[in-house]
Formats: sequence, structure tokens, C-alpha cells
Amino acid sequence: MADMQVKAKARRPFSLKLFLMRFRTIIALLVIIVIFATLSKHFFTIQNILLMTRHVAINAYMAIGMTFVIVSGGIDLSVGSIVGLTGMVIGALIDVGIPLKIFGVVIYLHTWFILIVALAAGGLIGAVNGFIITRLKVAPFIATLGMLYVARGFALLSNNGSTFPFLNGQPGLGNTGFPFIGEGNILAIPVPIWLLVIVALIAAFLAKRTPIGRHIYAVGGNERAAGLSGVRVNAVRFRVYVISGVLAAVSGIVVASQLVAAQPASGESYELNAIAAAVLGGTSLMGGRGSIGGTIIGAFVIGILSDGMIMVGISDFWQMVIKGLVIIVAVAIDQLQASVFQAAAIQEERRG
Amino acid sequence: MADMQVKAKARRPFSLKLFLMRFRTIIALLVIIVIFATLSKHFFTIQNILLMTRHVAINAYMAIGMTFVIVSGGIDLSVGSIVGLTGMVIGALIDVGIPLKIFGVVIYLHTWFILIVALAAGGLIGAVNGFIITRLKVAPFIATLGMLYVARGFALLSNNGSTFPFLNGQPGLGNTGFPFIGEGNILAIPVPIWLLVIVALIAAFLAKRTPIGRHIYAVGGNERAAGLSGVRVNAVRFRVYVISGVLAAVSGIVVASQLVAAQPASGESYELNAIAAAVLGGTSLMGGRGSIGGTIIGAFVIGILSDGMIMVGISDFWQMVIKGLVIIVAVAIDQLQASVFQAAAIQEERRG
Amino acid sequence: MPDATDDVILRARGVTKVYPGTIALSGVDFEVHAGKVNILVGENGAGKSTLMKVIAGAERPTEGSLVMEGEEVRFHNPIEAQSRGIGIIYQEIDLCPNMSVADNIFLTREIAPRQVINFKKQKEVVRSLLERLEQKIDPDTPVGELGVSAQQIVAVAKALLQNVKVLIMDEPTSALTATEVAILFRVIRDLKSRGVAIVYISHRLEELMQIGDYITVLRDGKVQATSRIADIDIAWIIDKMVGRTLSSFIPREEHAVKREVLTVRRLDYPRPEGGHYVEQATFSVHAGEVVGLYGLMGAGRSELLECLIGLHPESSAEIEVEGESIPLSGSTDERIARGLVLVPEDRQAAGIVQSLSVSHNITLASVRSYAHLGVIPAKAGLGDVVAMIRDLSIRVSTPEQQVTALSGGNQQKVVIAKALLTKPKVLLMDEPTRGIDVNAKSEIFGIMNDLARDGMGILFASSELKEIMALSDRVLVMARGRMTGEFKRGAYTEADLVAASAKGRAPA
Amino acid sequence: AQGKKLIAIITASLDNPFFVTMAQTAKATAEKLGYDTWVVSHNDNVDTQNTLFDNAIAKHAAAIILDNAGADATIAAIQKAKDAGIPTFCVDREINAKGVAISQIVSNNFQGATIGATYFAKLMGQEGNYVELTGKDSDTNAHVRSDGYHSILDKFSGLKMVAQQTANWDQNQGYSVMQTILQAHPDIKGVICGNDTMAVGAQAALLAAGRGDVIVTGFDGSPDAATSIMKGQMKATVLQPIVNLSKMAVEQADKYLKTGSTGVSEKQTVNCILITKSNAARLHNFVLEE
Ligand SMILES: Nc1ncnc2c1ncn2[C@@H]1O[C@H](COP(=O)(O)OP(=O)(O)OP(=O)(O)O)[C@@H](O)[C@H]1O
Ligand SMILES: Nc1ncnc2c1ncn2[C@@H]1O[C@H](COP(=O)(O)OP(=O)(O)OP(=O)(O)O)[C@@H](O)[C@H]1O
Ligand SMILES: [Mg+2]
Ligand SMILES: [Mg+2]
Repeated sequence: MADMQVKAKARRPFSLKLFLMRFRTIIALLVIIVIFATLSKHFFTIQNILLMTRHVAINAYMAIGMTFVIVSGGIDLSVGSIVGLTGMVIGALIDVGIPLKIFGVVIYLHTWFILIVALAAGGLIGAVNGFIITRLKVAPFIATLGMLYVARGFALLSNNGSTFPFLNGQPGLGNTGFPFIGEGNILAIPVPIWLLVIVALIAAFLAKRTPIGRHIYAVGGNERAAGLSGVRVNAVRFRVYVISGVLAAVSGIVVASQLVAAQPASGESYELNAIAAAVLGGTSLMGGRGSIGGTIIGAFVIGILSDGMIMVGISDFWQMVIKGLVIIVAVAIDQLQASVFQAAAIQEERRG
Repeated sequence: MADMQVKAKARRPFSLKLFLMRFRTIIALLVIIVIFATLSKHFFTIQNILLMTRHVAINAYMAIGMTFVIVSGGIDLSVGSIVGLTGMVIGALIDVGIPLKIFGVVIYLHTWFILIVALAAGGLIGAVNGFIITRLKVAPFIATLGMLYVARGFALLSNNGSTFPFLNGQPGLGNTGFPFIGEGNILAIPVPIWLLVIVALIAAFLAKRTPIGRHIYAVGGNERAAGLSGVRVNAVRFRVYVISGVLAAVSGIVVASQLVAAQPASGESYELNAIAAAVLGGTSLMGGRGSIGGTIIGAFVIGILSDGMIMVGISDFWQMVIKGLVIIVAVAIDQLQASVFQAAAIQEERRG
Repeated sequence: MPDATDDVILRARGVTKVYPGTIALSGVDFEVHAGKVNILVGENGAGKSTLMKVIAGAERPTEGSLVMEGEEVRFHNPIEAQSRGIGIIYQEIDLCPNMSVADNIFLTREIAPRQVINFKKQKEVVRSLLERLEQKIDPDTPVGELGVSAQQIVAVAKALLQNVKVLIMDEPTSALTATEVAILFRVIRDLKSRGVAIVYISHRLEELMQIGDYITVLRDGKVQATSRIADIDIAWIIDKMVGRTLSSFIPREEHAVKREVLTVRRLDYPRPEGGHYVEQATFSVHAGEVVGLYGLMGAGRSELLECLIGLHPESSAEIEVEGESIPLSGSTDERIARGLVLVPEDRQAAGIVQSLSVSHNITLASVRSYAHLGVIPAKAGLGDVVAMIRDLSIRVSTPEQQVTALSGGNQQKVVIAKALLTKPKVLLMDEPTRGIDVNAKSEIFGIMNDLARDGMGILFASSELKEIMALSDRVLVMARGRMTGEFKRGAYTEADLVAASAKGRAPA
Repeated sequence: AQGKKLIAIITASLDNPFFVTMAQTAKATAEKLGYDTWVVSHNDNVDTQNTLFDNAIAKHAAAIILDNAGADATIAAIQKAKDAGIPTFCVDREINAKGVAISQIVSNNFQGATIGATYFAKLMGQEGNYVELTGKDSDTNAHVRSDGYHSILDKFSGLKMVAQQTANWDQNQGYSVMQTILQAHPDIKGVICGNDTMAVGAQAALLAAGRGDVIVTGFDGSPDAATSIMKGQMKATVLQPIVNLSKMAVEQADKYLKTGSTGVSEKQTVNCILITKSNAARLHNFVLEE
């Protein structure tokens, strides 16, 4: 029925609506910031903002990938496990290297290669997800739920459940420098934040300005129509999982780099945060709608909320309750305001 | 004439397909059973079968509720947390009672009342889910994701993160007998299994033979069409979450009763098993399709698989990998066979 | 090897398509002449859409082949057919509701040098396309916010974007008004003159006579007859389609009008942004009376009917059924219980439940009445379902068949059957004959007449003047949300209705 | 299979070297004594643990060696095993009941915490601000250790705890919680942690923030902590002699199965040992070599 009300010639209202939608999520964000800033004098400092942004970034990489997946009409529950597994891949490559038993030598890769291998590992898992979903026709929820267990299982198996500690590398082996990704600064800005900016810009460009981006939205909006229009639906769906896998690997790299250690349990239940960020940012779980900008704001809401609560010293149990309430309330307000703003936008259009 | 033709052809191909569909999931189940029976001599004993069925039951209650939710087009991520929270409600009522400060007395409820309160608590949380989804128009995934955190938070808060031990009750207070639910037998069959039989029969009856059941399927299939046909869409959607909440409470009761203790972390990530059982049993995550019988078979596949792997002594990590693979492969085979059957049906049509 | 009639650009040879439970096409030969309008007609479920899907690469034939420009072709997907110059407008409008008009039109044909889309250029092209169709639709509007007819126009524009050799139109006019149809026909003639072969499917027979050059009649998946339009008339078409002559497919019948069953006073449905969808509508329907509701697209007829069935709680009115007033808060099920029921306009979105069988769809609205003490007996309603399938001639292999496997027209009949099983006092129908073949139409009209004779009141919205005039004991005309005319049978002319429907409109 | 008796070894999780060591030691000891073994983990989930007990009973295990998932929620499971004639021997974590398990052999967490806290106070010079990272709130040991720490630290008026947060035994959380707390309290001098995993995470955060000066101590004596201490990063940890505990449990189980009695009392505690730079080099896989 909502569809019907909007029938009135919608030219500007759409972009206005979009603008307002972002604007109001930002308002929610500002409210949270103001609350914490009054509760703790250390909250609103440049240093703390950079720190929180770094925490946000880890979720945001995944959430951006998740946005593509959800927009296409799917879901990816395996991202948390991919974080753990890529960390272990890196750990193994730095600490153990690649032992070639026949020749009795161990090959150590250069740090750059290790990063590429890690990204490729994430992409590969995403590709397997994509294959299972498009070729074996398993529903995304189930395919990636299965992968959640499989990838976590392999992460645990990779070093028999143990951590790979001290990922500093050794100068002689050419594999030093890994911790720089998590902890380094470029022009006084932490590397993870640069990464976030780069990833976000590329993703937003991809979503809005390229045919593949448009096709992702089309597939999520009406798969049949997209297919009949000549969109290679399966190829599109395949790709979003690869993108999601690669971006989860980025999270995995940053997490391992920060800890200077790779832990097999790393990233557990991160998928829920990534989904929550995308949805708080206005991505529709029915597919077809969502934006990178919105998702990033969503990630900030979640990240700042949890950091702020720790800083203020709220108990873990209450943190859970509050986080759950914020997720519900934010989306509920979103729904409420959507209809209010819609009416307002139509009003304005009539006058203007 | 036309009358006769229609009747004669009625339901033959459809029910055949349906029969085969169930049959093949049972085949999968049988394969698993045969494998484990050859690997362990303790596996295929009456004692162990009863034991496994008890374990299956805990997931099955939730999975049955989940089936209604998914068929209606929703999802319920909060069931695991409801398990934990209802356990704590029971624990508090048995161990602490209801202190009435004004009168300086503590009221202890009879065990039957406690059970009713526990079921009501589950139903209440389900009702809150339903309210958020139908009134505040929050997507089910998000509403119940939020509730996952909120309910778990409250479970932890209820006794400050601690367990309520010794739920045996005291004869003087009339609240003994609780452990019977989890550990008792009636006619040599454990109580949880009786409960499963009762719940399953009622649920199957509800799904197939009552207007509300039909309405759930209609709402999941096409909400607007259902609404125009006089189905109270919101009432139906509300009810499925209440059903799901109550059945999660049944799981919570049985779990707490078996442990004779209520632990706030109980039920963590149970939602994934419940969803997996429903989907393995042929419930479509798009809504509109699914059956109670299928879900129960799905629950058996998952339960017997994990018990069997434990019994055979497969390592924890491999268990994860195998569980993930089985979920994917089972659904993939389902898809494959569906198309094989369709091809067969086409062949038949051409000949006939 | 050049053919005798050299203008055949595409030829289907012995095409058979089998679905589980149905043989949709069997050994169909079909020729498409370049620069001509090739008509395809047939009853609902005759296999027209299926044949078109095969030609457009959306379905693969079980047997048979396609020859395009003298060369055998095999399309594995719509893209391959597209690249050979075959364009298609599907029967069920297939657009992405979340995307803008321009995005939809350019989907997979984006102007994207170096993979970067040039939105400005795309918009320009879309504007000129829509100008050609004489429509003012903003290229940035999300398609989901457009009405059915505007969406149909977008679908046409999308098909016109590419330079096609063969353009298939599967019931393009079922959602269009007379003016829009005229525009579409101008476009078709223009394409014809450029040598494009048009394949045209419609259930509006006058239309076919007007625009067609060649005609092929399908029946039960087989070709029944082919001819040049010049050699035939409507009676011929009906004869070939149905296998018998229909004396008049719109039976005129006068009804003995009894007491008022539906009284509506001051029905107001405000727009959230100000103004009204429906304003102060007051009217009544009597038992045994068929009332037509006429108006141009956007007049508010659908909204009026939706208000009556309780879809818009923000509307206000005094509604009485058989003298008993229905509370404003009355929900759809209450209104159904009181004897109102609606056959909606859009059967895909609001009519059928895709996941259910034909039988469960038909009993959906009345399922409560089959329950005894809250329990539905195993074969509840099967008798009624079978009777409905027979009465409405719904083509199914079994009542347990999935409803999605039915052709468009048969799905519509399922929706009507569902409404009838609620035993309504007043039957509300919104464009009940959209996409329905001539025989089914006549059957449905027959049913409407029967129902009226049995004392049911019927209020139906239609954009087809002929239908309205033939069936209605009384006609209500709406324009811009208001009742602008009421005419008794025999007391008006076509021109009166048209004039009333244009009232309050700014002169163009 | 050859008629050997089976000992079930149920541990917490196999992705933590502490529990792996517990399980490996028990397994090796039991096999040396001629038993078959069955090693599983409950991942701190009592429901899973309950399932594992059911399975142990179904497999007719002779005895169960258990690192349990909850002091209260485990009692019923052990009772169930007892009713089925299977004795349970608790290691590392005790249960809140007597007479149900045959032995409860635990390291003295409270004593360990006091020696850890004493050393921490010494490093701090008995004054300054510090932070405590606690374990999972639902875990008894988290509270026992915290109580142990405070029984010492609260005696020094110069020591001020400016923040207390749980990091759920987790390395990632140790890292990010530490980062955030450091924002609110840049003036801290030390961090005392409920276990080594959190300590290693916190240490990484401090090093990254250029605060290598902050004193970090942990608990458990894990290999990662030992390495860190030798590198001069973490300052101390408290070794739980898990290898001893595990051995004792299996040996007592063996004796009980053969003689019907362990000959020792049910509750046994073994003291913990402080690990600092001076002895960290001798620490290998939870064994402090002489
Ligand atoms: N996907 C499908 N699965 C099974 N049967 C189908 C499917 N699609 C079409 N059919 C069947 O094939 C036959 C032809 O259908 P088609 O849609 O081609 O009819 P049509 O001539 O276009 O009818 P209408 O005028 O109602 O649109 C019908 O009997 C229909 O039930
Ligand atoms: N494409 C559109 N753009 C803007 N407004 C529209 C559009 N379509 C409908 N409306 C508005 O919605 C109201 C009702 O339209 P609706 O199409 O439901 O009327 P209708 O009389 O049922 O027409 P139809 O013959 O198409 O069913 C009209 O007042 C009109 O202004
Ligand atoms: Mg058709
Ligand atoms: Mg209409």
C-alpha cells in the first residue's frame, strides 16, 4: 500500500528522501556522540575518535561487502569465519612458511605476497560460497551458514587450535612489516582508516557508477526481470560473495596485524555486527536497496556505541541489552520517520 | 465429465513428489545412522537411540516454532536467548521465589505454576518480537537479532551472570519435581521424547488442519493476496513469534531440568541449529513452504550427526567442518533431486 | 535458400514445450513476417506466451527449432536472442521496482565507456524515447512508484531502446487506456515502416483487426489456423479460438433490481500530502444489480474499491451492507464476513499466493467456513473447488497443481473463484477481465449475470466502454477522485460517459 | 576395543593451549596406565557438556576426567554419571558440591591471585593507577581470581583501580578494550589481567600505543605469556600447574578403579607458581622445568 501513496510524481522527492534518510541516521549518530561526550571527557578527543574509527573500520570492511551481498538479495554469514581463517593463513605464512618437503626447504613469502595470498584466500572462500549458491542452488543463508562452520573448522585445524603468535616476521626472510597495517600511521592517520577510505570510495563508485553495480541492484530488486533483461544473474550473485570474502579478508588482515598474532577464534559472530551495520544504514534485507554511505554510518553507530559504553564503564550485561535495543529502536525510528519524511517530501514537492 | 477427470488426476503427481522428497531426507538420515552404527558398537542401541532422540528433541521444539516463523516469511534469531532466559526465570522462581518486600514474605510457586510462568515468559518475548515486527515494522531479522542481545543481557543480569544451582526444589515449598521433565521416564520413554511427540502432533495438526495454519502459509506465500482474502496478516505474523517463543521456552525448560541448574549462557547459538533443521527439512527461507515432519527429520539429521561424531571421537574441529558440509550438501542434493524429479515428470508427461 | 514469401524473417518449426503436468506447445509452426504485424491469439493457456518465451530465449523448447534469416538458431538465454535482434515486452511486466526508469531501460545496455556509466547521456536518451511515446515520466522516478500503465509504457520504451528486427509484444495494452493505445499503435506503424517485424498478442479482438497484418490462432498448444487479417473478421477469430461461434460474447441482460445491499456515503480517502484519492463519494448498489465503475486511469476507482474492502484505514465513510453499518475500523476479514469481497486489479501482487496449490488458493478466503470446531476436514472444499474449476473453465491438470504453472488468464479465474467461494452479497471487481480471453470473458460475464440474477450486487471497475455499457444496469463515472456521473441503462450514450470521465480535468 | 577400559577426558576448549595441555597430559597418563581414551571438549557450554556426559555413559566409560563448564550446572551431569556407576574426577575447576565427584583437584586460584597481585603491587611501587581486565563474568574462576587480586591490592591505599572491565578471556577483546580504556585513562601504570590471553591482547594494544612502560601481568603461565615475559614485554604471570593436576586426576582415577578408593580427600588444591623474567625461560608448555 505504501507504494501507492508515493505515486505522486516523484522526481526530486527520491533524492531528497535519500538525503534525509542519511541525514537522520547521522542525527542518531550525533545523539550517541553527544551523550558519551558529556559522560566522559576523554571521549571527544581526536585521539579517541581516531581509535574508535579504527575499531569501526574492522566492522566496516565486512559491512561494505555485506551491503553488496544483501543488496543482491543474499546474505553472508561466513564473514566472521573468513576473518579467523585469513588470519591463520597469514600466521602460517609468516611463522611457518611453506615447507617444500621434497626439497627440504621452507619458502617464506614477502609480506606483500602474504597479503595478496590472504586476500585471495578470502576471495576463494567467497567464490566457493558463490558457487554453492549459484550452481548448487543452495539458499545463501544455508550456504554461508555451512561455510561459517567449515571455515572456522579449518581455521582451528590449521594450527591445531593454537594461536600463531608474534607476526613481526624476520628481516632475513623479508616478511617484516606486517604489523604496520594494523598499527602504522600515514600522515598521522592510522592505516586502517586509510584502508577504510579507499575501500569505501571504491565500493561507492562500484555501486553507483558502474554497470556491475547497477546489475547488483537489479538482481536484488527483481531477479527474474534482471535475468530477462540480460543481466547474468548468476555471475552477479557469484561476484558479490567474492567481494564479501575479499573484504572479510581485509578485516582479517587488520585484526591479525593489530594483535601481531593470529587467533583461530578471531572474528566469531562478527557477521551479526556487519549485518546490523548494513541494515542500520538503510540496506533492505529484501534486497535491492542500500548504500555504502549508509552502511558506514551504521558501522559508526555500532562501533561508537560499544566503545563508548566500555569507556563509560557500563557492565557487559547492560551493554548487550543496550546494543540490542539500539538496533531495534534505530530501525523502528527509521521506519517511522520514513513515512513522516515521505509525506513531508511529497508536500514540499507539491508546493515547489 | 470434467468433474471426474479433475478428480481422477487429483493429487497424484504432487503427493508422489512430496512423498519422495521426504523419503530422500530419510534416506540421508539412514545413511548417517548406518555409518555411525558400523563405526561404533554403542551407537545403535536402544539406550543410545533414546538418548539421541532426547538431544534431538531440544533442538526440535525450537525448530518446529522456527518452521512456523519461516513459513510465514520471517525468521527468529532470539530463540537461543529465550532458552537461556526462561531457564533463569525458572531458576529464580525455584531458588529465590518471589520476595514481597512489603509483607516481608517470599512466595514460592508450585512447580506446575512455574512451568506455566516459564512458558508465558517465552510467549511474552515472542509477543514483543511480534509487536516490534508488526507494529514498529522492523524486519524480523533485525527485530529478533536485537532481541537476541536484549534477552541474553537480561538472562545474564538476572543473577548477575551466575547460575541458579540445585533446581530440585524443597518438599516444604511444593516446588519439587522439576528435574523429572528432563530426566524422568513415562512407560520407559523419557519425558522430553513424549513432549516432542505431543508438540509435533499439535504443530502438524495446526499447520495442516486449521485455518490459522493455512493462513500462515498464505501470508508467507503472498502477504498482500492473503490480506485481501481476509487473512489478518499482522495477527498471523504476531502469532508465529509467540508460538516460536513458547516452544523455545519448552527447550529452555527441558535444558534447565536436565542440568538441574539454570545457566544464563544456556542456548547460545541454538538459533542456527533450529534454522538449519527447518531448512534441511525442506522449509523455504522465502516463506510459504515447509512442513513439521520435514523439520523433525532435519533435526534428527543434525542431532544424530553431532552425537555420532562425538561418540566416534571425531575431533572438535573436524566436527565443525563436517557439520557445515553436511548442511550444504544435504540442501544441495535436495535441489538436485528436485530438478531430477521434475525432468522425470516431464518425461512422463510426454509419454502419457 | 530464399523462401517463396521472402519477408519471413523468423520461423518456428515444430516447437514443442513440455512442463511437468502440461504440454504447453506441441509441434507449433509459426512465421514472423518482416515489416508486418503478426498477430497471435488464443484462449488463456493456449501457449502464446510460452511460444514467445521460446523465441526470445527465455525458455528452451523441448523439441523443434528456430530459423532466423534463413539460419537455424538456438538461444540459451535472452541475451543471445537480444543480440540477434529479438526484443520482447513480457506479459507480466518485468521491471526492477527499486531502480529508476532510466536504469531499467538501460539495464545491461548501459552507456558506460570504460565501465563508468554516463547518467546524463542515458537520461537524455530516455527522455527522447518517452517523448516518442508521448509520455511525461521522469527518468529518475523509481519504477515501483509508477502505476501499472506507466510501468507498461516503460517496458515499451525499454524494448524500443535497442534496434530490433523482431519485436514481441505480449498483451502490451492490457493496462493501457484508449489514448495510450493509440500512441502505441502509432509507434508500431512507425516501426513497421522501418521493416521491423512485430509479434502482437492481445485479447482485445477489435484491436487486432485494427493493427494486424497476419494472424495465427493457437489452441491447446497447437496452431489452429493462420491467415491474413484482410481475409477474415472477428467472428472467424472467435470460431477458430473457441471452436464454436459466440453469438455475442458480451451477453446483455437486464436484472430485476431489488433492495439496496451496499450503501456508501461520503467516502473520503485523503492523500497524505493533501488532496484526495477519493472525495465524498456517495452511491449505492442494489441486490441483483450490476454497477459499472468507469473512469480514466488514475481516476481513483481502484482506491475506492480498496477503501470498501478495508485496505485504507485512513479513509472515512459510512458503509452499510444490507442496512447494517460496517465500523470504520472494520478489517478486511470482517468486511468479507459481512458480504463484501474484492477481486483485485493486479493478480500477481495481490491475487494469487504463488506458493500454494490451485485448490488452496481457491479456498483461501473461505477456509474458516470449512472448519468444524477449528478443524479443517481432509477433503474440505474439494467439491467446491472442483465445481469452481468446472464453472469457470479453469485449465488445470489437477486442483493440487501449483498456481504459478497456470497461464495468466487462468490465474485470474482462480482469483475470481476464491472471491465467489466467500458467498459475497456484493462482489467488487477491479478490471476483472484484464488479460482474459474472449471465451473466458464471456463466461465471466455470464457468471456475473447469473450472480446478479441470484440476487448478488456487483460493482466492477473497467476501462473498456463496451463492457461497461453492455453489462451495467447502472454506470458510475469517476474523475479525479470524485463521482462525476451516474447513468441508468439505456439513458446514456458512450459520449456521456467519456464526458463525465473527463470532468474536472484541465483541458489539455 | 581389546577389552581395555575407557577413560573419558572432557576439557573446556581445544583452541586454548592450557586446556590442550590438560587433555594431552591426561590422555598420555591414562594410556600409559593401559586405558583407552576419548578426548572431547564442551567449549564452556553446559548443554554440550551434558551431551558429552550422556555419550560417555552410552560408551560405558570407566571414569571421567573433567574440566567443567560451570560449578553449579555441572553437578547434575556428574550425579547422572555417578548413578550410572561412572566416577568423575574434576580438574582445574571445582564444582559447588561435595560427595558427587570423587576428586576435585584444582590449582589454588586464590593463592595464585595473591602471589600475582603481590608481585604486581611490588612492580607498581605500591602506588599509581591500574586497570583490571576480568574474565567471563559467568565463570567462577574469573571471580575467584579477581577476589584474590583485590585481597592484596586493596590493602595499598596508593593503588587505585581506575577501570575494571571484562574481556571475556579473549585476546581480541583484551586488545580493543585496552585501547578504549587507555583513552579514558591515559595515566595508568599497570594492567592486571584474569588470564594470559587477555594480557597478551592488552600488551599488544599498549605496545602499539607506545606505552611499553605499562606493567602487564596475567594468569595461567601460557607459552605466549612466557615468550612475552622473556622479551621484556609482559612482566609476570601465574603458572597453574595444570600438568600436575591432570596427572594426579588420572592416577587417582586409576587407583579408584582398582581399589575402590583414592586414598586422599576429595578436595585437593595445588599451589600456583609465580613466573617472572627470572624463571620464564624454564617454562615449557605449563611445566616449569627444574
Ligand atoms: N512454468 C510453467 N510450469 C508449468 N506449466 C506452465 C508454465 N508456464 C506455462 N505453463 C502452462 O503452459 C500452458 C500455456 O501457458 P501460456 O502462458 O503460454 O498461455 P497463454 O496463451 O499466454 O495464456 P494467457 O492468454 O492467459 O496469457 C498453460 O497451460 C500453462 O498452465
Ligand atoms: N503514474 C502515476 N503518477 C502519479 N499519480 C498517479 C499515477 N497513477 C495513479 N496516480 C494517482 O493515484 C490515484 C488513483 O490511481 P489508480 O490508478 O488507482 O486509479 P484507477 O481509477 O483505478 O485507475 P486504473 O484504471 O489504472 O485502475 C489517482 O488520483 C492518481 O493521481
Ligand atoms: Mg500469456
Ligand atoms: Mg485501477
